[in-house]
Amino acid sequence: MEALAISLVNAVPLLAGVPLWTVTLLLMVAVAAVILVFALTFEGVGSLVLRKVAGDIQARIGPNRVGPNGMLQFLADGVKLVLKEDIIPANADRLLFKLAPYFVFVGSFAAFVVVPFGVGLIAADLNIGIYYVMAVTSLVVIGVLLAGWASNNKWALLGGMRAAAQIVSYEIPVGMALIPAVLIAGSLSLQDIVRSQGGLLGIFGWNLFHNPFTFFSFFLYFTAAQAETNQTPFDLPEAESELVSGYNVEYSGIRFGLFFLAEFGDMFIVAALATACFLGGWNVPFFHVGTLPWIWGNLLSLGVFLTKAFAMVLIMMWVRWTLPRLRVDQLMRMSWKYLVPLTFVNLLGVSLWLLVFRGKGIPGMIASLFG
Amino acid sequence: MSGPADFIFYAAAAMTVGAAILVAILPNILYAAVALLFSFAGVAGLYVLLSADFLAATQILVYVGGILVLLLFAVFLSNRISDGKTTNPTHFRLPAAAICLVLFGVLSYAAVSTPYAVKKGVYLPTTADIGELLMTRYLLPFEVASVLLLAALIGAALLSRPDRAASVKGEMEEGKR
Amino acid sequence: MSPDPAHGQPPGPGPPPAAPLAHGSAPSPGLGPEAHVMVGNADLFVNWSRKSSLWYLLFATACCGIELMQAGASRYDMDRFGAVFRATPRQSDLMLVAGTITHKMADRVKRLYDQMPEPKYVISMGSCANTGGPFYKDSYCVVKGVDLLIPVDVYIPGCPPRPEALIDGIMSLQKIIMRKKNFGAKA
Amino acid sequence: MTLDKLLVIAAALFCCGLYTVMTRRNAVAVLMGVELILNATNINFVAFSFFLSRVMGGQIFAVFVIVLAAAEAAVALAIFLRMFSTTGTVEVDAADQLKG
Amino acid sequence: MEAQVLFDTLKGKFGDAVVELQGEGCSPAFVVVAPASVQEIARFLRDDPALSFDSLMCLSGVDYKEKFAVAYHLHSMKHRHAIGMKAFLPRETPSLPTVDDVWPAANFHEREAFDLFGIVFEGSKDLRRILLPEDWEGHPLRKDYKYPDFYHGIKV
Amino acid sequence: MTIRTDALPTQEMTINMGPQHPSTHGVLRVILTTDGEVVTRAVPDMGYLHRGLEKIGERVTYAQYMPFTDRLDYLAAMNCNCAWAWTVEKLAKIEVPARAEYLRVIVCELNRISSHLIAFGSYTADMGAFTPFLYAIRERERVNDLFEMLCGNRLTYNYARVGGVSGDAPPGFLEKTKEFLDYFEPKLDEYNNLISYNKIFVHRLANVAVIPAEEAVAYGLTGPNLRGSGVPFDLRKDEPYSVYPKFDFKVCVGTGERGTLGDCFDRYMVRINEMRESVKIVRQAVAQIPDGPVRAKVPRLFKPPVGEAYFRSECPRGETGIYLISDGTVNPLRLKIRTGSFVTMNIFEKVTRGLMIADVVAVIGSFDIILPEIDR
Repeated sequence: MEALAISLVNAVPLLAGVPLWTVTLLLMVAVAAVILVFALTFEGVGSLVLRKVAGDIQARIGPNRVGPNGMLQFLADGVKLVLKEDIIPANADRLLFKLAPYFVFVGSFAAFVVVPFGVGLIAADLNIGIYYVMAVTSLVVIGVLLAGWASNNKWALLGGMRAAAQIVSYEIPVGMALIPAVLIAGSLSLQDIVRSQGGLLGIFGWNLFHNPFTFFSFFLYFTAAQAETNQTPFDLPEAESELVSGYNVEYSGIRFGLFFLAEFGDMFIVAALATACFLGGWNVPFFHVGTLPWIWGNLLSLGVFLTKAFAMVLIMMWVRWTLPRLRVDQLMRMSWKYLVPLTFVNLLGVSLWLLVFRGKGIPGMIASLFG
Repeated sequence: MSGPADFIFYAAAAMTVGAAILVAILPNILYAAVALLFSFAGVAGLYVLLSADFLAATQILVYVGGILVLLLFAVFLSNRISDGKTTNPTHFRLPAAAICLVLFGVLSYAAVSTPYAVKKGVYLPTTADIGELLMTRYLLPFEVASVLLLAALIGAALLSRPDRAASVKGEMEEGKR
Repeated sequence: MSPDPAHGQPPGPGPPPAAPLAHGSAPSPGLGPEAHVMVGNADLFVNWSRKSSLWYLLFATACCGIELMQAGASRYDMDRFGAVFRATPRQSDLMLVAGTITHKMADRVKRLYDQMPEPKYVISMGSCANTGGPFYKDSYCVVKGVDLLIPVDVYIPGCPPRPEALIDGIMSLQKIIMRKKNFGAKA
Repeated sequence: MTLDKLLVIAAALFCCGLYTVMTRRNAVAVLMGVELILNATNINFVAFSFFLSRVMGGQIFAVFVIVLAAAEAAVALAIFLRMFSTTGTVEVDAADQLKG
Repeated sequence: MEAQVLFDTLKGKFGDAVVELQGEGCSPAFVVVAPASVQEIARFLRDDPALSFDSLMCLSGVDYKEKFAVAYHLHSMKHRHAIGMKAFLPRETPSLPTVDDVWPAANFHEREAFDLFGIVFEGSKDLRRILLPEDWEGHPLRKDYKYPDFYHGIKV
Repeated sequence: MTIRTDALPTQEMTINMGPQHPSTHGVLRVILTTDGEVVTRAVPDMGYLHRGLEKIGERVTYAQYMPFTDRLDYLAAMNCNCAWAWTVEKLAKIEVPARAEYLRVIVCELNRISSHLIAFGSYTADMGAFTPFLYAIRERERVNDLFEMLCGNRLTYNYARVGGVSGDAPPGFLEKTKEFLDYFEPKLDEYNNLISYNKIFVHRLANVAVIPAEEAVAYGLTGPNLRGSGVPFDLRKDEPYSVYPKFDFKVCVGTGERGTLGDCFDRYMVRINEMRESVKIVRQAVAQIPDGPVRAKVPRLFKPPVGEAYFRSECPRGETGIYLISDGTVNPLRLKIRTGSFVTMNIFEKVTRGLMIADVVAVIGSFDIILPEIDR
């Protein structure tokens, strides 16, 4: 960020007198705003797409009356939610009730900072990228737990407890399933991980096809991540038919909106991490984006990244509208008895593979066979 | 160093200490837990400023995502949560405050008056170094720590397991009824 | 344009951010016509967003509930109008009273209505909710019209009304919402 | 940002933790105080390591402290639950069965 | 099994507790029994291998204007035959022993008869109003029931 | 200080499920006492839809009561219509023309299909899969179309009459029915592929709330809930009424194929299989239907002889028994309706003990209760 600020100060004469740190700070705010706008737009459009896809899957149409072909549905929903009365139940813990949605929202939104949207499009290429995502998303647990408790509603409490237990349990397989990508790249930075999947192997350079273990860990990650973000079939914390609406049952208006947005934000983060760590990120197959001019390279890589990420989101929606929901004990059993041991075994397999074949994947070996 | 770093430093320091004071005095234990969250976050901010990025993320991940959740669970499970109120009684407030203030004075005086051979801190990514050190120089402590974690895991599981003798007794009583 | 007095909905207090405006008296004389245009447009926008996103409470008591379900499902698909169901009253804008309300249920209906955040609307669907329907004369435990309990915006006749009638009712409600004034003078 | 400022912050954090440990009767709150104390020491470790040495020792030690804290919290939670199930409370004064 | 045969069996076993056979115009026919011995007859009907009426299809309170009655419709899954059993009760103190430990199915039916007729089933494990609110006055299915004017301030 | 020795560290929590809850299938209220997620006691509280149908029956004439039977079980109004008609006919010994009986059987079975579709759909929705619900509604709409063609109504048909039905099938109805059957029968396999044998779904249902056969009989369960416990008892077969003896169909029973006999999955599968049998019956009925009048001569204000009749018929939610007492006037003296759902709720408290909250939802769904039948 500071490097960018220096280059900006050098490039724009108007900024010459301004202290460097001010520029940096302003730049940070600007980037945060861009990310926020992107996140909100994505989440709005995401909810619309979700409803359209749901319509398609469910043999109906979905929103088509609000705006051209229902395009403005998310705007109407958003404005309405903002203008709704903000009820705080009489017996609720007012402070925590108000605070909780922000934890959830921040936890999901802060992860957008390290998502590598393009070859140069990343808000902050932290060298602890993945680790950072794991860390900030853990804020969600606190928010959900507090929301459930502060509502003073037993359904909400049950939902909050379920959510906390679920997220904490599934954090482990998610982390473990992502480590293979880290091992291959030798870095926690998401940009490095994406770069490690580039090259001329095309889609076979992806970590997904690196070796059988990484192939397997992609699915482990995707399953566990869906559970960590409370997507169906793991949406027990807000299971509509059991807990009415779960931890957010007492929330109305914009506070509910924050939960709603966070849910779609989480969905995108999961898809983005899957894309970056296993599906080659913004790498364009058989083509080196870095050779293009900055603007075109970024646009192209952004397009590739978003396409992949949205495809993953669509798959999540597909799963969501297809599968029934697990029961809470089955959910816990699945994490501790199946996913956690499997991810550990898988991690061991990847490490051994990398040790034995000196970091080379199957496609790489085949390619080197043919020179 | 001036500018944003200083500003962020003071902000993080204020958040850390302010939240810690709230932890100490807030009457509602859940509020104290939330204050503790902010204190942890502030400490994480300080770590970032001290070029300990890995540690900062670990702080958030373990303290916020792990320990705080455990604390909240402990609060929920050890209070009549359905009543909605959580109390946090205190005692010996005045002597404790006196002791703490005196101690704080002594510690601060010692910290400020000691001439340290301060070198200029360098900002470097630390993850790789920490990893390497853990696998080489600190391998024994690392392994000991893993044994400790395993022991804690088993111990916690054993402790929180329902008491078999008691439950058998309870069933017998149930049967009698 | 004034809020329709024919409907039982009390002139709802404005949305929270606009509350000071809503409680103010008539617009100050200094405001020119442009100001009214502004207010009018804001009203239009707010009303548009409200009418386009009528999330209804999943609250079906009797026969009409099945028609309500079918209206929300494949063939009629109320989601086209942005109307989706929510399971909790806190997140819904519209209460579709679909079916008979008995005296045992009455205070629950009231409580559900009270739990909904403003602005909220009520559609009384079917004869039972309108008047007690076929149970009007001979039953000892049916409330003779849900409007004895809560204010109703739109009544839909029928026993049960067809989904088309329900959708028509929702569109009537949308028209009513578009006539509401949130900013400026109150009628 | 200087070393002595950080040390003062750590001292303040430590004192807050100490105060919590001393005054609270609820065991969970006492545990919170312990966590504050551990954090204070961690700040010291990292600060000294940043300002006084080029070696990662301080940070490594902080990592171990965090590990310790995690283990301790898990065991503590289990003990509290046990205590709650036997005595019906988690106030530390109640745990006096072993008093001579 | 023919109703008459069954009636004779019961008559032979219980004597005066079995009053008459109400076959005319009734389908299925009813064995009218004395209310006090309903439970033992019910147990016999269920346990006797030749009868084994293991299923209580329906239990209804009836208001015949001058007296109440409780009608039991029984069915045997084993022999696939059915019979009715009826006990007449005085209007003033309508009460008779419960059969819910003979057929668990009776519980809800008895609660309903209690709710709507005010018939008391002695020994029932859980005799509360089932359909109407706890604070409802009167038993609506009695012929002399007057509709209340208001309930909780709402016109009835 | 006393030390508690019982192993009950947690407190029990009382939760109100309903009357407005997405998965209580109406305004049922269940008072749950839970220990965490485990239900220690679930007491149903009914009557939120008690409309006094039995009292109304004493105040209207026999013909006037027909529309109220629609509201008795609005998901299977045809079955209730016909049950009422059959009861009155049994009481007054009225002969019904054959064509009317065939039409009744056709509409009853079609309505059984549409009712089981809702049962299937809402059950899957309760289990978290919303899509099959909409598929079920899609098919149900076609049945509704057929009924609309027949009597002009989508939900409350008022089609049967004492002594027949309100009108003959319009031209093209039988062909449309056949068309629907051809369309519908493959859909059942689609449902089975889509959800029935889904691993998660099976895991949620199998071995949950097992009701052994003796218990099911003792508690008076009927219909699919009884057959789910493996008791092959179907009134259409075992106590035949109307023209059912002329048709060849199978009584579907639970087999315990994925768990224990009598669990939620068995009750669910019985319904799925019954739809197939209903298709079979309708096919035969459409093929065999004779020509002729559809209504016997019955005076509008007719007075049945003094007497009592108990008629039971196989409705989608179990047997609907109508106990009708006539005192010779135009109004019945007493009318008691024994419904499948009401009786089923009796066993609810027993089977839900020790289950989890999510299982309570599964149990309610597997019983396929409907509130107007419980509360009447």
